[in-house]
Amino acid sequence: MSLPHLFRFPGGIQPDAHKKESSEQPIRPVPLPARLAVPLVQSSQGSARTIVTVGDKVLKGQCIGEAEGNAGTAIHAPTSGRVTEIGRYPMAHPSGLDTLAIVIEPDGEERWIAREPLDMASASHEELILRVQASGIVGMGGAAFPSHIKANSKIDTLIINGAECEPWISCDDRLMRERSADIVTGARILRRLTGARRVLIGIEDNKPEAITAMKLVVQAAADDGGEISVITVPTRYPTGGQKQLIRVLTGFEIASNQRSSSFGVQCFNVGTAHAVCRALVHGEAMVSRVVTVTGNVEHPGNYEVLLGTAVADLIELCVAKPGTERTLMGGPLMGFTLPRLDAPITKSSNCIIAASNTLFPPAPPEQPCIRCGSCAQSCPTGLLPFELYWSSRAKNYDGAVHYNISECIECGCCAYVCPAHIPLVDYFRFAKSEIRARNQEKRAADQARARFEARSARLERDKAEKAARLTAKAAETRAALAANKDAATDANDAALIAAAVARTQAQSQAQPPASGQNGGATPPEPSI
Amino acid sequence: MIGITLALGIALGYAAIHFKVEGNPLAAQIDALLPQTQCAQCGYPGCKPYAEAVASGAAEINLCTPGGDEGAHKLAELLGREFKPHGGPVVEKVKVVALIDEQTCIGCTLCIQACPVDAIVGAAKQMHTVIAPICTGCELCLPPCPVDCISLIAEPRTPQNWRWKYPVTGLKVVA
Amino acid sequence: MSYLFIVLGAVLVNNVVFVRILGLCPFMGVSKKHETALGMGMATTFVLTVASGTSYLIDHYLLVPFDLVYLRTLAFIVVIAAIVQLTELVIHKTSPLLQQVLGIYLPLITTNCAVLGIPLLSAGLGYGLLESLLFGFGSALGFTFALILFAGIREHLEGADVPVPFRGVPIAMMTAGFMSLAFMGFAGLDRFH
Amino acid sequence: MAAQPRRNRVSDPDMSSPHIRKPVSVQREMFTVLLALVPGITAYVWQIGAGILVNLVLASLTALAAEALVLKLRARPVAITVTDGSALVTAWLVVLALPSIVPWWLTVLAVLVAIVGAKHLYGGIGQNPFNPAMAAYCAMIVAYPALMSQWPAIGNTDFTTQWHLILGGERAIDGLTGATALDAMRTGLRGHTDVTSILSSSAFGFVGGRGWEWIALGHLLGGLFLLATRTISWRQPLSFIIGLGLTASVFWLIAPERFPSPLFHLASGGAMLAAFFILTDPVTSSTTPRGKLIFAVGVGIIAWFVRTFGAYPEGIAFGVLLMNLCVPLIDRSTQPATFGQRKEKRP
Repeated sequence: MSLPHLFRFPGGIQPDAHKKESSEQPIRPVPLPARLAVPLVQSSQGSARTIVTVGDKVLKGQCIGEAEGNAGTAIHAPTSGRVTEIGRYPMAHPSGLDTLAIVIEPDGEERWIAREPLDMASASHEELILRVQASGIVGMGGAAFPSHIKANSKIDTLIINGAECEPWISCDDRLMRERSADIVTGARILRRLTGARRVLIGIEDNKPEAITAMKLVVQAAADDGGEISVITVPTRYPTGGQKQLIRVLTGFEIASNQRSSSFGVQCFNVGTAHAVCRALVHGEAMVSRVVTVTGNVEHPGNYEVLLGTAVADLIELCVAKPGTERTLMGGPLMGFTLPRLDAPITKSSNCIIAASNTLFPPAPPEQPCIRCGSCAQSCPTGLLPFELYWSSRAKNYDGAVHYNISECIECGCCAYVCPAHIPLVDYFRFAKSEIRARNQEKRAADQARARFEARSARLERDKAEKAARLTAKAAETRAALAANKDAATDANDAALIAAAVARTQAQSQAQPPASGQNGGATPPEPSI
Repeated sequence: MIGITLALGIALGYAAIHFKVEGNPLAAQIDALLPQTQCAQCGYPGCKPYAEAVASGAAEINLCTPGGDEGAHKLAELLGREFKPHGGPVVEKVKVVALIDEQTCIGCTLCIQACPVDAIVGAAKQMHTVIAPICTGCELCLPPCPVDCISLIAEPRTPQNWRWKYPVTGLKVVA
Repeated sequence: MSYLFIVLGAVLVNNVVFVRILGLCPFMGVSKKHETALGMGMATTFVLTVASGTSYLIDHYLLVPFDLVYLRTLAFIVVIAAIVQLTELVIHKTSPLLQQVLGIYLPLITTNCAVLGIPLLSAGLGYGLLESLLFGFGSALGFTFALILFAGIREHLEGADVPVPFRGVPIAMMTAGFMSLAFMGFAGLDRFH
Repeated sequence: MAAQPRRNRVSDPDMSSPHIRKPVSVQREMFTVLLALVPGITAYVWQIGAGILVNLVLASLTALAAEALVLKLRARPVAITVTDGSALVTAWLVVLALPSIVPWWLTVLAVLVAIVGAKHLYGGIGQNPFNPAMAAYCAMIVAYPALMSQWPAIGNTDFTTQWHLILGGERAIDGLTGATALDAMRTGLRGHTDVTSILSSSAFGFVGGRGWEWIALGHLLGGLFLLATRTISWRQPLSFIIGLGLTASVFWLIAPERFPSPLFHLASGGAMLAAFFILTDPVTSSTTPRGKLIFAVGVGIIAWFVRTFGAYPEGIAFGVLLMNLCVPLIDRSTQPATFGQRKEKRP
C-alpha cells in the first residue's frame, strides 16, 4: 500500500492531548440508573412522535418514538421497564431549556425485544436504509445528522472519521481498539449503501493502538476486493471536523454552503459505523453509546452509557474530586458548560468533563484586541476573527456578515491562541444568533407585508365592486322609472328621484338593520 | 453677466421640463425597514402608509413602537435625519402572538375584520383560530372582541430561537 | 511629463483637502461609509472636471476679452451651480444606474468650495484648457482619494472605544489632522521634476 | 425524581467554549519587543553616547503616567493595561526616532502626543489607526524642524555634554551637534556634489552614517530575534526592505552619481528600526497576509521618494502614516478567501 498523499487545511492548533487519562481503561458498563429520560428530539433534522403512553411496559430496544417525516429518526427504550412519565425535562444544550422526554423506570431485567438481524445478502437498498432510520441512527460525532439521509446518496469516497482531534476525549479511540471488527463491518455496509469506490478511515497519529487494531481487521478481510484503507493523519485540531478531514484525505475543500456529497464524498464517525453494524447485523437499535468521563474525577474512563442517563449519575459513578467547579459536555474546545446536571446523555454526547479551576483555569480578564493576527493564522476556515470580533463587539452585524461570520465553525482555535484572552467564540455565537433572529424577523416582516398588501388590495376591490354594483342598480332603477312614467315627468325630476332611491338603497346596504332582538351581531359577509 | 445668468436660467428651465421624472422610491426603502406588524400604533393605518408619510416628511421617524430605537436608528441613517429616541414607553421586545380561547369564542368575525394580515380564520358562528406563524402580535384584534376571548402569549423559547448573551467582559461595553 | 505632474501634484502633493484645506464640508459630511464616499468622489470628479473646463472657456473667451476679470468669482459660482443642476437633471433622465450612484450627491456638490476653488486657482495659475481640465481632474481625484481613505478609517472607528466627548466629529477632526500631517511628507516633492 | 441537581454557577466567566487557552499574553509579546530593542540601544550608547538613556527613562515614566491618568479618567481598568508594556514600547520607539539630544520637554511632548493624542483618544491600545510613535515624530518634525534635525555629533559621546543639551542648554555650538548621514547626503546632492565625494566625508562609515551602521546592525539583530520567536511576521520587514531597496536600486543603476546605493538607504536613518519594530506594529499595520506585503512595500517606496526629493530629512515616518491611512482600504481589498472559496488546486 503506497503512502497516500495528504492535504493541509489552513490554521489549526496543537493543544495538549490529555487522552491518556481516560484511554487506558477498557470500556466499562454503567449500573442501571433509577430512571432514564429519553428526549424525543435526538437528531438535528427532526424529532420523533411518541407511540407509548404512561404506564406501558417496554422492552430494551423497543421503539418508543416513531420517526416523524423523512428526516426524523426513531428513539428506543434504552432498557426494559415502565414508562412513568412523558414530560418536560432539561436537554443537553447550553440554554438549559426543557424538552419533551419519555421517562422510563428500569425493571432491572434488561430484557431485549426480539432482535431481527437483516440478511445482508438478500436485503434491498431500501430495506437497509429504512432499517437505519428505524434504528434511530444519527451522526455520533456531535452533529447528530440523521445517518439514513447521508447513507442514501451515491458517492465515490466514503470517509470514516476516527480522527478524534479534541483533547481529553477518547471514546472513539477506545471503540476502535475494542470493536474494530464491528466498525469495519459498519463501514462496509455504508460503502454498499453509498456505492463508494473506496473507503478511507482517517485516524490521528496520536492513537497508535487504534491504528494497529483497525489495520489488523482491514487486512484480515482484504479479500472483498474493496479498497478500505486506514490512513494515519497528523494530529492537529480540528482535523476531526468533517470538512477538515475531507480536505486532509481527499483534498476537496467544501464551502459552508456546499454539501460533501456533491463532491462525491461522505463522512461518518466511527461510532456511527459501529452503530450501523449493530443495527443491521445484530438487529440492535441505538440505545446506548460510549461516553468519555474525564477531568477532575477519581475514575476517568470510557463507559457504555444508556441514552437518557442523567449526567449527574455518571459524575456520581466516577466520583468528582473536590474542586470541581463545572461540568462540560463535549470537549474543552467546542463543548459547553452544562447549565443543569440532570440533563441526559443523548446520541451525540461523546464526553463529560468535570472541570476544576486547576485543570481548566477560568479565562484571564479580556484585554483589548491588538490585531496581532494569531487568530487569523489559526482559523481553519481562513476567516479574520479579529475583524469579526471588531464588528460583533460593536454589534455591527452587517460588518460581521461582510467578514463571513456564517462560515465560522466555532472550533475555538482563535480564542485558544488569543494573547488578549478575548472570548472570541462567545462574541461570534452572540452575533450569529442575533443575525439569525434578525433574518427571521425580516422574513416575518416580508410575509406580513405581502399579506397586508393582499388584504388591502382585496378590500379595495370589494369597495370598487360594491360601488359598481350600486351604479348599475341606480342606472337600472332610472331606466325603469323612465319607462313607467313615460315622458310625463321632467327628465330632471326622474334623475333626482333615481338618485334618492339609489341613496336609500346604498344606505340600507351599507348598514345592516340594527337587529338587537336577534341577539349577536349578524356578519355582513363571510370572510376568507 | 446678466446675459450668462439668463442663458443658464433658460437652459435649466428647459431641462427641468424636458427631463422630468416621476416616482419616489424612498417610501419603498422606508417600508422595507419597518417591522410590518401593521399595528397602526404610529397613527397611520399600516406600515406602508407610515412609510409614505415619512418619505414625504409628514411624519417623524420615531413613531414606530415595534421598531423601537433600533428601527429609528435605521431610518435616521437611511434618511440622513437626526436620530430621535422612540417617544413612547420602551417595550421589551418579546415576540407575542394572539391566541383565541376557543371555549369562549362566539364566532362573531369581528376580529377577522380587524386583523391586518388575515391571520385569523373562521366563519360566522364558527369558532375562530389564529394562524400563529403569520400573526404579527399587533393587538388590533383585542378591542373588537365582544367577549374578550383573545389573549397575547409569548412565543415559547426553543433552542432554535434561543440567543447567546453578549459576552460579559471586564471592559466597558461599547454602545 | 509636466501634464502627469500636474495630475500627480494635485492628487498627492497639493491635495485639495489636506494641503489646500478645501471642500471640508463634504469631506466631513459624506465620509461615514465608503460606498457613499466613493459615490461622492465620482460625482465630484465629474463635476469638477467639467466645471474646470467650462470655467476656463468662460474666463478665456468672455471675461478676459471684455475686461470683466473682477467678475470671475461671481461668474464661476453661477456657472458651477448651473452645471450641477443640469448634470443632475440629465443623469436623472438618461441613466437610472448613474442616478442611483451619483444622484443624491450632485446637489451637495454645489456647496463644495473645492469646485469653485480649483477653477479659480487654475485661472490664477494661468493654465490653458487642457491643463485646467487636468488640474481639475487631478484635484478631484485627490479629493476622492482623501474621502475614501477617510471613510475607511471612520468606518473602522465606529467600533472603537473612543472617549465619549470625542465621538463623532471631534475624533474625525483629529483623524483629518493626522492625515494632513501624513500628507505633509509629500511637501517639496513637486519641485523636483 | 432524582435529588435536586447541583447547578452550575450561573455567572460563569467562562461562558462558552473553548475552555482551555494557550499560555500567551499581550504582556509577553510587548516585553519580547522591548528585549529585542536592547541590542540597538546598546549600540546607540556605545556609538553615540549615553544621553539617550536619560530620554528613555523620561519617556517611559511619561508614557506610564499619561496612560494611567487617561485610563483612570475614563474609568477603564488601569493596572492590566498599564502593565501590558505597550506604552513602554511606544515610548522607546519615540525616543529612538527622535535625536537623542532633544531637550527634555520635547521628549515629553512627543510621548504625550503619541500616548494621549494618537492612542487613547481613539480608545486606547488596539484601536488607534495611526502608529503613535510615528505620528508623534511627524508632529515634532513639523513643529520643531530645527531641534529635530540636530543630532549628536559623531565622535563626541561625552555624557555631560549630552546631559546639558537635554536639559535645554545652549545648542548653537559647533561640534556638539551634527547632521545625520541622510541629511548630509541630501544637502550634498542638492549642492550638485556627486555621491562618491559625499561618501568620502568623515560623516560616513562603511555603508551608512558612521556609528549609525552599528545601531542599524543592533536593530537587525533584535529584529531577527523577534522573527525567531515568531513575535513578528516576516512579511513586513522583508517587503519593506524590498520596497526601499528596489526603488533605490533602480535609480542607483540609472545614475549612481546622483542617487546613493540601496545599501546606504537600508543602513541609514531608521530603516532597520522601522522594518522590524515599526511596520510590524500589529495595530496599525495591515492585517491580511497580502495586505502586510502591500503596506510595507508602500512605506519603502514612499520613504525613498521623501528622502530623495522631499522637504524632510527622513521619510519613513511619513510613509508609515500615509500607509496607515490606506490600511482599511488595503485590508478590505485583500480579504483572504475562506475555506472552500480558495483557488488552491483541487485534486
